[in-house]
Amino acid sequence: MASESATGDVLLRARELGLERGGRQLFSGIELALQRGQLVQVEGANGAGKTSLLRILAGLSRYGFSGSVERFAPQLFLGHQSAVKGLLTPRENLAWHVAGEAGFSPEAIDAALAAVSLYGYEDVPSHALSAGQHRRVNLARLFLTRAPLWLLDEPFTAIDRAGVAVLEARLLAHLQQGGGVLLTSHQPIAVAYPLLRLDLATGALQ
Amino acid sequence: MYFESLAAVVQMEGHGAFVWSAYFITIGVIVFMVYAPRRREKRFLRQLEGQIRRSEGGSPPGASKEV
Amino acid sequence: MWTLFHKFGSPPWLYRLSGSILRWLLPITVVALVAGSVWGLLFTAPDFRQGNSYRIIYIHVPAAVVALAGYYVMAIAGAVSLIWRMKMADIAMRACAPIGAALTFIALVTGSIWGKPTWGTWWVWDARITSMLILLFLYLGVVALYEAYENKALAAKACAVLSLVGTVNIPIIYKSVDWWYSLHQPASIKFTGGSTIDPSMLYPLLFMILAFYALFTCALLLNMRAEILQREQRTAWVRALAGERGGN
Amino acid sequence: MPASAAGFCFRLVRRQLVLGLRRPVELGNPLLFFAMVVALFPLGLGPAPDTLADFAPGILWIVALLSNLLTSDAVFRSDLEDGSLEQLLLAPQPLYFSALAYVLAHWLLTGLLLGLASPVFALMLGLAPTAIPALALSLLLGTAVLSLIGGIGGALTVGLKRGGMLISLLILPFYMPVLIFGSSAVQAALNGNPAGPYLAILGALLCISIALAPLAIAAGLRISVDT
Repeated sequence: MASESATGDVLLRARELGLERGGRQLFSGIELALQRGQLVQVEGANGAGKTSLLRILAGLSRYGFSGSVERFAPQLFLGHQSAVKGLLTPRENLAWHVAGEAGFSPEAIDAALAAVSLYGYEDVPSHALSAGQHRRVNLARLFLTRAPLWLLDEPFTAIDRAGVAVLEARLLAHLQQGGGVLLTSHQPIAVAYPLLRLDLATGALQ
Repeated sequence: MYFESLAAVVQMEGHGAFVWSAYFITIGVIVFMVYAPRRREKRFLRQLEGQIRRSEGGSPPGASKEV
Repeated sequence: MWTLFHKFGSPPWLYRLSGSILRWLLPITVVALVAGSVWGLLFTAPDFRQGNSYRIIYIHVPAAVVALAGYYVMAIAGAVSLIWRMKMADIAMRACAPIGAALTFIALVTGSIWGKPTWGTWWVWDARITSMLILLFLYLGVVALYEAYENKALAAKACAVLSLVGTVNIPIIYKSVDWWYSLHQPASIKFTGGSTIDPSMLYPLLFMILAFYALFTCALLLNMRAEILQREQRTAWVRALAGERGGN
Repeated sequence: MPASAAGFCFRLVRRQLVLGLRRPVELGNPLLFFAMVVALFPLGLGPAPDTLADFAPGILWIVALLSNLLTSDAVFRSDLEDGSLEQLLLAPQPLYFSALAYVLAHWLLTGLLLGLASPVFALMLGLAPTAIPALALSLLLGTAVLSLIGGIGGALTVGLKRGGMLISLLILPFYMPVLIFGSSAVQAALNGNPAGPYLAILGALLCISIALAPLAIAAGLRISVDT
């Protein structure tokens, strides 16, 4: 069983990851095998390279790091920027999203927007929305995606308490359906689920 | 040798100014091409050497301590 | 083969190798350039139509030939850097651009000086001169792009892409400029074609082309050495080197 | 689960077109630029109709080239700034086709409009009516090549804060063959010669650009996002 889970259930594998920026070794020797149903939080001080690590894992940073990254499943990456176009409505932003997932049904999009409490904002041009609402349009993708591998960079920033609870519920559902989540967060995560911590300074996963 | 005197070489039947200026400009550019990276390398090594000395915390021999 | 490839990826090895190559190549290059120039300037007969001004050919043509070849060297280094992510290829590519620009500049200036007694004007929109001018722009574009990036590793990748685009485009640009010139040519002046050149003029010319290739190699290695040191300034071997030099 | 490459491209083109059409003023900017620069030439060269008509093929082509150049900087910039570009790079579909979709949308919003509007400007400069079809056709074909080449410049400089001037230095040399053959097509039509061969060469340039430019754009985008 153990060997089976090590081969078939790994969503993301990183070996010997190291990164040097401006003559400073941000991290080194990071070993990671994110499996289905695992929730991993990347921990480290400000400037420890959490965002850099996520961008390397997602495949956005291709140069300048050492080690290797393999992804075995479709991924969903949420970065600092919301990727929301001001000229498009929230509904259009999701329907024509550039991340390349198959088209979502209008009902699914409306349900996702309602889940992030943007009910009634579906057809408002996004430039009329606040920055927090832009973030929530972006987070609505979590309710639409079928990608098992989630890489989330500070998903709870600029989200109110009720919103955070909804997101945590969504994370839990995703994990229980066999998804894997790797995230960074300043806030403590209140999910009734085993949480693994990846310490960037030591490279230890516990 | 084609030319008969040094003056003829300089003159080149009226084309001397063009030929020689072309050659001198070329020499100038080539000297710069070779000299510039060497200077860059030397200057960098000197700079790095000073930086190493500084980081080792040594004070110049025989100099009074500066604040 | 692979061990050699890996060795080229090793900065200290390349630094030492380039040092020992330069020790003999640089003097040879200087001697060859002087000898070739003296040969061309003093020991050949003048062109029967252009007189002595044609002697500029011994620097103009070699500079142009090597400048063009240099672009391809740069693009090959760029391709190696993109495909195998070799750091030394980055450095070689970066080093090619200013050298190529300098050689193109020589070709343009000498061509212009040559034009004055031959055509009576400093600048003619002749196909070759126009092509050289475009080549200068291409080189300067690479330099400008490199300088605009703060992250020098990414700068090298961006320049590699640009120089590869350039290699695809250079033949097209040359052909189209050539064609454009033949369309608008005033039909009064023709360059002496390569095939009709007299052997007594051809041999010094070929010799000078070789000398310019050697010059290109020397300048490339010198630029690479300076760049290697800056890129590797935190490594022990560079610091040891600095200590050695500073002590002397 | 991911959308098919063709469907995704279609979606991208549609998205870019909607984004362009929702800002009609910006859509008109290249045309306005074209009109203004065309108006500069009579002021600089003198209003003599003969002189203007002689220079018209060159003027129209150079102005088209410049107006295309000025828009290339923006092809990917807003997408980089709001994070859409990194999502695009993570899409499982080949980036080659996505890049092509962006360029196609850019051409539809700039080159196509310019080609269609060019007869008006040609008349303003007194270009003989016989040359106008060749002008419009050569602009339609040529601006597509310009958009592809401009896309390369846009992709390589999008990560830089001051890309505007740099992009012209990078890609203007690559524009030159298009300029040569484009203006020659108009000139040929003006002299009563067939413009077909020149248009065919522009078509060949377009084919080469379609095959190769998206590769360079894709590589450039990956470099620009990697910071």
